[in-house]
Amino acid sequence: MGFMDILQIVIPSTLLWAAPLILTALGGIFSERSGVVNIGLEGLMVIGAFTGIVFNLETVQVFGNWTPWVALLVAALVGALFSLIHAVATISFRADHTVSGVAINLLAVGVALFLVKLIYDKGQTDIIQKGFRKIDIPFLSDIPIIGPIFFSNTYWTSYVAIIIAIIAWFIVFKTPFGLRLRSTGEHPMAADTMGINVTKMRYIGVIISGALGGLGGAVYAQSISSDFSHATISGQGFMALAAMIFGKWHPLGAMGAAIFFGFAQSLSIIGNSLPFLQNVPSVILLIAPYILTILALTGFIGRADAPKASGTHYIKGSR
Amino acid sequence: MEYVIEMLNIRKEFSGFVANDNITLQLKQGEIHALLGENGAGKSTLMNVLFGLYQPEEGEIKVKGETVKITDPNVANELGIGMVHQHFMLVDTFTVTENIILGKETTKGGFIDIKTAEEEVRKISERYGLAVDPQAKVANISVGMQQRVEILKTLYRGADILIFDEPTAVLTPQEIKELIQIFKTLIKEGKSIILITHKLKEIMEVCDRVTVIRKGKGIGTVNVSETNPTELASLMVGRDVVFKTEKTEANPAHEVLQVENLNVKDARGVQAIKNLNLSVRAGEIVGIAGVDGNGQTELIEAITGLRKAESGRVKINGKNVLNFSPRKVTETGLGHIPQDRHKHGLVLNYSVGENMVLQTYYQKPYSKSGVMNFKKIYDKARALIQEFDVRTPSEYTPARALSGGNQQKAIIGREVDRNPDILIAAQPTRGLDVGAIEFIHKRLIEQRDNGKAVLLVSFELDEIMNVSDRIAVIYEGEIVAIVDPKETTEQELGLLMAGSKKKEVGENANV
Amino acid sequence: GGGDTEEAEKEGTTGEKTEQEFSVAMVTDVGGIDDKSFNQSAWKGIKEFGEANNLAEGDGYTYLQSQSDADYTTNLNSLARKNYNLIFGVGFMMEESINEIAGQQKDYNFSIIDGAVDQPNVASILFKEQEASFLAGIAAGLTTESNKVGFIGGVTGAVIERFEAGFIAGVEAVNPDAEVEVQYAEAFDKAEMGQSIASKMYSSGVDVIFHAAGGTGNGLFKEARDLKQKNPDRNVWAIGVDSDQAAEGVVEIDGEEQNIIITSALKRVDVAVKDISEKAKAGEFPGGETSVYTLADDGVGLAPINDAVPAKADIEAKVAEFTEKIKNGDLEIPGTLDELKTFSLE
Amino acid sequence: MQMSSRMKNLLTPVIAVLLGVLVGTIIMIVSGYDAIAAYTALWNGAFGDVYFVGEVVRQVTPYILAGLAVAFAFKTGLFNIGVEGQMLVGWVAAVWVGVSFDLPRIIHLPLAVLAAGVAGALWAFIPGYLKARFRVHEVIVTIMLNHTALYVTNEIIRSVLSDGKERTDMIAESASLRSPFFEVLTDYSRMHWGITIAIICAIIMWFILEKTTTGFELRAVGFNEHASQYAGMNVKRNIILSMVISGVFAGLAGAMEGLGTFGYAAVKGGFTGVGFDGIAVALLGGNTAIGVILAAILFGGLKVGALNMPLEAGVPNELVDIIIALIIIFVASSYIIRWFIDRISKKGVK
Ligand SMILES: Nc1ncnc2c1ncn2[C@@H]1O[C@H](COP(=O)(O)OP(=O)(O)OP(=O)(O)O)[C@@H](O)[C@H]1O
Ligand SMILES: Nc1ncnc2c1ncn2[C@@H]1O[C@H](COP(=O)(O)OP(=O)(O)OP(=O)(O)O)[C@@H](O)[C@H]1O
Ligand SMILES: [Mg+2]
Ligand SMILES: [Mg+2]
Repeated sequence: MGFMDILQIVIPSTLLWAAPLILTALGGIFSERSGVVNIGLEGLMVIGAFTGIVFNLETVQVFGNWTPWVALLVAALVGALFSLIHAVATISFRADHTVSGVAINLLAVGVALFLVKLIYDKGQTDIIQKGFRKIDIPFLSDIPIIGPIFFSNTYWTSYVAIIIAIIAWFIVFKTPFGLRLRSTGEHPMAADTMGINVTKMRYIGVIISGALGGLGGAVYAQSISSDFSHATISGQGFMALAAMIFGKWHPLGAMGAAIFFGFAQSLSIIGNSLPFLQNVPSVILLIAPYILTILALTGFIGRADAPKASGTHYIKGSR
Repeated sequence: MEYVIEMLNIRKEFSGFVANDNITLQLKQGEIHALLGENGAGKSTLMNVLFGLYQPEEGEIKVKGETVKITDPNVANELGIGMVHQHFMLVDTFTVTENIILGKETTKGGFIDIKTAEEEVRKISERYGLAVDPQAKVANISVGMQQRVEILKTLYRGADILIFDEPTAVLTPQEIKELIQIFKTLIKEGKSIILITHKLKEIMEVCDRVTVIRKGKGIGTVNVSETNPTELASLMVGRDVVFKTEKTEANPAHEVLQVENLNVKDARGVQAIKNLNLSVRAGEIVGIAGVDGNGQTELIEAITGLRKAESGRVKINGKNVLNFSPRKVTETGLGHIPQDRHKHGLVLNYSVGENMVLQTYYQKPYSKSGVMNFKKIYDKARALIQEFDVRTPSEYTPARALSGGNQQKAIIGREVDRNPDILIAAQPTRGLDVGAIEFIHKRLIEQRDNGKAVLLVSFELDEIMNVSDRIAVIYEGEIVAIVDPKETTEQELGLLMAGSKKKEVGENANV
Repeated sequence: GGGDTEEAEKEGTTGEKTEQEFSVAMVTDVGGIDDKSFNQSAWKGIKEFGEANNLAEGDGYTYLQSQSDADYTTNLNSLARKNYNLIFGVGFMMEESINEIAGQQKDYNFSIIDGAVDQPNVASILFKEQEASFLAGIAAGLTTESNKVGFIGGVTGAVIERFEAGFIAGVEAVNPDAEVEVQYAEAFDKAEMGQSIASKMYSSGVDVIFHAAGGTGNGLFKEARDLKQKNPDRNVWAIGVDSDQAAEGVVEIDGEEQNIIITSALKRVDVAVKDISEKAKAGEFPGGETSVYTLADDGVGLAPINDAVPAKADIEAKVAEFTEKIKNGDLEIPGTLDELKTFSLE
Repeated sequence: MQMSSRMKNLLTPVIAVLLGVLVGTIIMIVSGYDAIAAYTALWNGAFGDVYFVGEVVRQVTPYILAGLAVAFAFKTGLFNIGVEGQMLVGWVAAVWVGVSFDLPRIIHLPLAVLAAGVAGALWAFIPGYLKARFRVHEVIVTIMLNHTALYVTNEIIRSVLSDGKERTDMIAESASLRSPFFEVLTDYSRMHWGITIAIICAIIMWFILEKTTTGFELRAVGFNEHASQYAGMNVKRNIILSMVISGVFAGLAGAMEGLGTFGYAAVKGGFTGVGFDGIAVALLGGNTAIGVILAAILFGGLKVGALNMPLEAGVPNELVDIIIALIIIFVASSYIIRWFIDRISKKGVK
């Protein structure tokens, strides 16, 4: 394989892998920036994947080619609703954020599979007929060199994810909303004395994370797995969590980390057909993504600090 | 005669505990009104009530004659009430400007218009003479500037009634002078001020009237012109207090602590201590006078093993302990009352008792072959709580729930009780009331009289003057002078600390 | 154990049953009875048997799904305790559990699929997957135009190796200059792996891919469908496994339906399950034996060829020809990569 | 007068469990299942006869150890999501020793168990060291090492412990935790001696944390690194130590599976989930030794009992996962429950 071919294989599949991680990691950022630790991302992805697939299967006659897109929106909505549980527990009922997050993960799998059995009376759904498809981005794919590498045989969702990441960056760092959101995550009491409703901001943060997590799950299910079963979401949520930390709670950072994961993943898959990796044992290729991540963190990323007040409860008048 | 603020018969409880009991405070237009009381007397609580952070159980609040319900800080802001909190309310990952505009942002097309905001901030800061760098991250600016940011926050919201909760506790003499200037400007601009402070001198200097509270009860309001520090102190504590802790002549013996050609870099890699030489002898208290950020922190951290030094020697009883682990250093006979009691001094989630053995838990009798003996530990704790009169519900109470004053007493008890040959006390009385200060000074001198060496670091000149037998002035990481407190004046010290008369202090305060 | 009978009765739920009537059950692995793979076809077999002998589901025949490896033993045991006379364990992962339980529950019959357990009351079921995949290989060899064929394996192991060896042999048999690119996903449930591997293979020129990777294979079909969708003239084909997966290959290209699946290598677990059940019912339970199901007894086979395949005719011809040879034993298909090395058509 | 806080501490989790069950019931009724039958089946499947009791104990054993692993790290301010991975390496290490020697039981069994503990410890040492030395966030590192462990152990099983097969041989009798005694006692359940190891570990954890100077240091470091350093504790050492001890527990959880439940190690398509359930167990148990044991029993009972629900009541066993999750949420939200208790007990007086 020539270098160009390699790139033409690696880059699109990199973006394919990265998209769900990007979206979910962004979700994590909104939640933690507001001060609510959210390790329930995995669960939110499960709910998103489940909703996306079921909605897609049920309404494909109605929406035709638009089905996957509509399904995304619905998944985001359901994800947001589901995350309300986490919000109420952690913000209003002062539940430990980690505990609640773990519970969310268990609950999501339970509910989703339970409903699958209830609706279809079997352990996993059928395969959707209209998922996200490989496309060549109009015009862009005609650009020499970068066209074929970045804009051919790829998926709309990858670019949607990247665009959302950029939007998220603006929202978090350039708008009043973002400033207030971050203040509740760094120093809620200060925010309070400035007349900012900490509870409200945190609810919003968690709900956004729910929406994005759901989105991530639905993107994954409709562009990769094509059906929903117990194994559809297995660890991606935690990878997204890692991407968030790796990216130092910064939308673009998280995007970079997610793309890095995607790259390492697809490299590990095409590895054995690359001249220079041919005789590397497959297990090495399989673990490469994870080892690389650790090395990267240790080597040049160094320590990352979570928002100061994340994981804490804000109770008026206590210090 | 009109009042801008009237707090009438305010009562505030915390789960049964009465923090404010029927307190009345009236603030006149254009006055600086002091609120005086011991640690835990209820000052912050009362002010938090006025600022809308707490809701009073009973009582009435009037603003400019109107009865109001201040349900949250927003309402307070709208009523023109601003508060500079005892523990700064700043997001230190934000810039100065971001902190100021937070919650009241200037926007352009939905996005924050940071340029305009910075302009705005610059304007106000010039108008009131509050020098700040609008673009600096709060984490990287001096405490003094942080406080100016807090003030700007209130002004930016157009407050004309300003509450200051212990603003000077954390400031250096120079910064205090500046702050007092700022007060005067604010009054000229038609603002009214409530000032909480433990420093009677300041009250006498700037305030018009003072309201005293004791153990949550209002004692009364007096005109400053008609009173004096001694009266105020006894009003506040309920007994007479001696300020100038009288002490006998020191009779210094052999050198216990010797610092030779010490070089230390600070966190940012800047040379903070340069070839510093210093020695403390048994039976004397050496006070280190200096403006915050001239290397005091690094010096202490290097001596105590908390920070690696580049080169030099630190000898305790002749034994070089430079770059030893903190444990080794303490074991050679050093006690350390750290500057930041919450960060270094205590494990706030540990009980008072456990904190009492933080340095000795691994020794007999508190533990034997790796197994703790909590009975012995809490016996010890009870004894120390007694001896150092730490006001705490019990030895099992988490340190977190104690007032700073009592937290400080606990730490001092712990360190003094180990009876170290050299005791290093950094800012030992910061934020404490006169009663507590008196007590702590007594203990330091006692330590000296028992033939131990004491190294005192403080930004409070009169503390230095009162307690020290020798004063070493530190400036930009070097000892620039050693003076005898009896032969110097605050003025002279101030100049030495400022390096030279020309040098403007604001800029080399650590930024 | 007799004690369990009363217990079953006092529960008074669906678990209860009377001694004389013959009942059969199975334990799935984590896949469940609709894994589009052999759990599914095992259940198909049991259902058909149950209906044929008009047993009631949940009483005469039933299944238990495992949530983790640790559940196999528990599930097998609870079924025995509910007095199911014959209990199937689906998948080699259950060998040990069956071995253990069979030793304890001697008056019940067990059967292990894809594994061998040496116990008097256990019937072991194996398949000659290589024969099915050999035929699949023929289809692939005759369909490929680029002479590049792909094989995606699930997790490395004996069973999948049989698929691999047979497939390669089949391709070589009909198209010596075709080369087979082999890659394992090391997972049976990672569609995304399957998709990325397929994507790589297709874009490196491969035009026919056969998978023996359970759920991971869905990724292959997804990729093939996408590519077809994107460029209907392109030559992308896939081959299914275990049961006839043709349904997964449907693509709708401006109105009309096309299918990218050539055929599927059938592993008729259902046939085996039904067969064993009937034997057991008739009192001829092959306990202690290992029955190997082959092309000869329809234990394995090839699904109908997709009409859209240009070479349909030759494929069917060749398949018929070799089926003959294999059935009457003239041709032994290699079941391991070592045997493959020494394999020749004569 | 108000209820004593002690009483409340006992009451709260009970109420939480009841609430979980209540909501579970509602869900079943809404979705048209027979709740009574379901819970009967659940009960029978967990405690209906000695066999199932034995199976519950079998399931509880690794849960306790995984829970302890998470709880221990938590107590010292670290979040060890890596229990799953540490458990896998422990499992394989134990089986490795179990298959490759034959020694007298008195040596072989302890050796195999030890190997698991050491393996888990080493695997946990990595995140500990990286955290202490480079301040790398332990959560990422442990997540990454989980996946790594999965693939590495699979490879070892395939190419070292067997020739290309997907599982190892059975371990030697002399390395097995199983015992005829329990088989007779519990009618051939897979209950094994591991439960005693788990209990002992719980006691050890309690002792280390609450009674030893090491524990005093570990907790101090967890609360306030600066103060700990000031007090002369070696912060880095304590961070690493905490992870390592946590890893030992996790490794032992693996040994329970390798030497007890299964007696072999098999290639895995995905995680066992025990490590992640361990997080829930620990948090449900308030990160205390006794709490972990109780939570593990609750978990184990529900999990094993659940297997019986489809068979006996035709109710999907996922329902149990839902109930477990709900219970955890309610326990975590105990603040609100206490608040209600207060309201009620106050009313009671008026
Ligand atoms: N959040 C709280 N919860 C419970 N009790 C409190 C709380 N805040 C204050 N208190 C109680 O109210 C009393 C007064 O507290 P306050 O902060 O007003 O003291 P203060 O006068 O500001 O002391 P200092 O001079 O040390 O700042 C304290 O002794 C404390 O016991
Ligand atoms: N979480 C809490 N619960 C109960 N009482 C508290 C709590 N936090 C503070 N307090 C009380 O509030 C009073 C004032 O607390 P504060 O921290 O202002 O004391 P301080 O002496 O001002 O300390 P600092 O050195 O921080 O100024 C103290 O008496 C303390 O007992
Ligand atoms: Mg105060
Ligand atoms: Mg104070």
